[in-house]
Amino acid sequence: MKQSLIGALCAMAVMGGAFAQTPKKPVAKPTRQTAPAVEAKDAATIEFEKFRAEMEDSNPAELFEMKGEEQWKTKRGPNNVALAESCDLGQGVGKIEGAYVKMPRYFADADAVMDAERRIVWCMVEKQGFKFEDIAKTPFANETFTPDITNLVTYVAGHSRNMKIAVPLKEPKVREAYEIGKEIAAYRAGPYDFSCNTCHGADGKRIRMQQLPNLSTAKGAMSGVQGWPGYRMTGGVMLTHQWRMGDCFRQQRFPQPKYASDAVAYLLTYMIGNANGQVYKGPGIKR
Amino acid sequence: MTKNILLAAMATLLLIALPAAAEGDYRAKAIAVIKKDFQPRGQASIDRLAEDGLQAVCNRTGNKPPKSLAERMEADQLAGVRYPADGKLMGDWKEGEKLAQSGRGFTWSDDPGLPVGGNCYNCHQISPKETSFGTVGPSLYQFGKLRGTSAEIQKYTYSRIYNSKSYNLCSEMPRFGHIGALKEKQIKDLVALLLDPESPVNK
Amino acid sequence: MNTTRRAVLKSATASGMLAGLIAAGALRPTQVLAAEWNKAAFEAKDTAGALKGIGAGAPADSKDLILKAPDIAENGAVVPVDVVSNIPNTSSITILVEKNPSPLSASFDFANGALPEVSARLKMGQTSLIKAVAKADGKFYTAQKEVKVTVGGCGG
Amino acid sequence: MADPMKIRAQMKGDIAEVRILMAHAMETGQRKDAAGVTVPAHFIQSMTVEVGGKKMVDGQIGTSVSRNPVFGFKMKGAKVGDKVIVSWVDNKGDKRTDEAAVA
Repeated sequence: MKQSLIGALCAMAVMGGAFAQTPKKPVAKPTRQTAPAVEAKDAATIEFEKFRAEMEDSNPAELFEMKGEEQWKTKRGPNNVALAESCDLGQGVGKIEGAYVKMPRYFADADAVMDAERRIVWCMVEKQGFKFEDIAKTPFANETFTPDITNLVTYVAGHSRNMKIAVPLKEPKVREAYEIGKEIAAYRAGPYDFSCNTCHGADGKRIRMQQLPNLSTAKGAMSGVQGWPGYRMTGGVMLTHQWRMGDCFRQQRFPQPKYASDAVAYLLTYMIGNANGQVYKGPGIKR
Repeated sequence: MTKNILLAAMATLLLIALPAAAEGDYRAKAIAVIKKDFQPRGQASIDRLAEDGLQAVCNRTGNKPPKSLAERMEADQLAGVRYPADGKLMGDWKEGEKLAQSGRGFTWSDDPGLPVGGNCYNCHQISPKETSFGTVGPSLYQFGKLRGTSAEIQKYTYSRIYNSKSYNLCSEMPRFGHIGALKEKQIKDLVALLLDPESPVNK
Repeated sequence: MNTTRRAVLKSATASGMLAGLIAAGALRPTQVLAAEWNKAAFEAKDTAGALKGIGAGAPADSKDLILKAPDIAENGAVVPVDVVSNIPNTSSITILVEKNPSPLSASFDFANGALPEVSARLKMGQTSLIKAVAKADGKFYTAQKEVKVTVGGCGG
Repeated sequence: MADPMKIRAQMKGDIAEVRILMAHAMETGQRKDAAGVTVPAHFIQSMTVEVGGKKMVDGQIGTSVSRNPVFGFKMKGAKVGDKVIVSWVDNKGDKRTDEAAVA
């Protein structure tokens, strides 16, 4: 599939904190190394920040929001029903204000904890009559194609701009999803012994120049939530949080998580839940 | 192979030794969900989801295994390091630098036929000429200048790249030699990058 | 939104837009047609050729032409650029990326109250000078800035 | 058919700030797709911005403009309610015209 291309530039992997430990066996002297003069560190990031406001102010993500709005309101699918008149994102049928920041949540009709994308897919299948397999075949955008679900998620997310994240963690089923998600984030396996936490479990780390948010803190978790769905400058494609989770697993050298599955929903519950109380700014723009 | 048996035995021991209740059953549920909800793609086969003995110990202890167990298992990891038959541990630092730059390898989108990179700059500062470096691991700038190039240091450096878990059981660094990601010559070149007085790392 | 108008515009996009709008009296013909795309200038492989293509042989450096772009681009695929001309009677602004395979990126003519300034986003294949060229009273002026394009990480 | 643009036009003092988002691939003709096949050039070549019935900007564009182009302009002499009409034409002859009102 093509979305793998998007990450192709991405020089990822980890040679880890091994050397940080005092070596026990041979007598290497772990004298503190002096870094070369410049922390060229984040010169790029700092410079980019200056242009951040302008970039966010005119974000091509809005084009996908527009398309999503049309698709949300149009009667579609074998059942010829509009999502606007059939889909309940937890705030009542067709209501999208603030829905995105209050997911994942538990939906009794599906008996599942669902993130926004999973829920909209569920509506497309259950209400509009689309086939899940068809949606799951090409769930993410590439340079020549943007799936409807991506537009729809972007549209819905746009209606939670400047609202606080409020995942209902007190709800027992959501709480359980959170706890399982936390364990998924800590699970080390694969050829490189990586877990999500290998990169995202401590403050102040980066891969190359890329900052790695610490997902166990509210601020860190929020930076993993902020800007998704996001317009990716590389390739100029609109990508969702579901995609982001999958790409993390790719870089973790894991097999692929199934689209709109429990595993992804639980991981998102952990991550977004940790960001509760933080303000979501809407669809973003990503490097 | 003795090593594997030993590992398995230790992991089992650990299961008995650690209070099961402390984990809740979320970990078990998480593993079940992972097994159910992942699919193979490209070279990333489903068997990658299974923990080996070391991973299981680290996962179960939050990467803080009891000291005695960690030491025994580290010794076992170290015993598995295969050193070059010719006894030479330092190769060509220039080749090492190229290898350190490459982040390729083992993802479902990587061509399994292509050589795997060292991934070093992703996490470490190394040569001062490369300013785009990660900080998951410590800076390795002046690694050799600070330590010299004695036989002992060369052996340490080689084994640490080969299997970092020989020194720190739950290190975040992959076991590059142990899993066969990096071959003997490549590890030698990386040792040279870190230790050779001519390498920019030590200038 | 005027739905009739919108419908007209929508159908117009499919084909015969110009004729349709002119016939509808929406636009005066003289205003519709953009000058023909300057193929020679846009396909020039170097800055000199591109400048020649727009008739700007050797533009003079000007402090009154302000080019804003990042020192380091976070992503070469989308480099934000702002150009503002404080040169009186500026009638056009052109932007070039020196090291791109075809340096000429965009050129704008301003009239009827449009201020001589533009913001745009450019692709840059590598670290390069970005040049802005302004035309005022038939003369050409230029300003430039280097933008570094770096290798990236994993991206958010 | 080309997807709609998003146009925003807002008075800031006596100046109308116009922001335009265009949905377009802006293919350079040099990129190769996943299969290694060169993707043919496909890019917007010209655009115009008309405010209150007057053409204010007449632009020509090349392949170095980013995918899904974004442009910003400032206009004097516009007022709230004025129509902003933006049109583009690409190298394959595809066209698009959209409008918005100055707010």
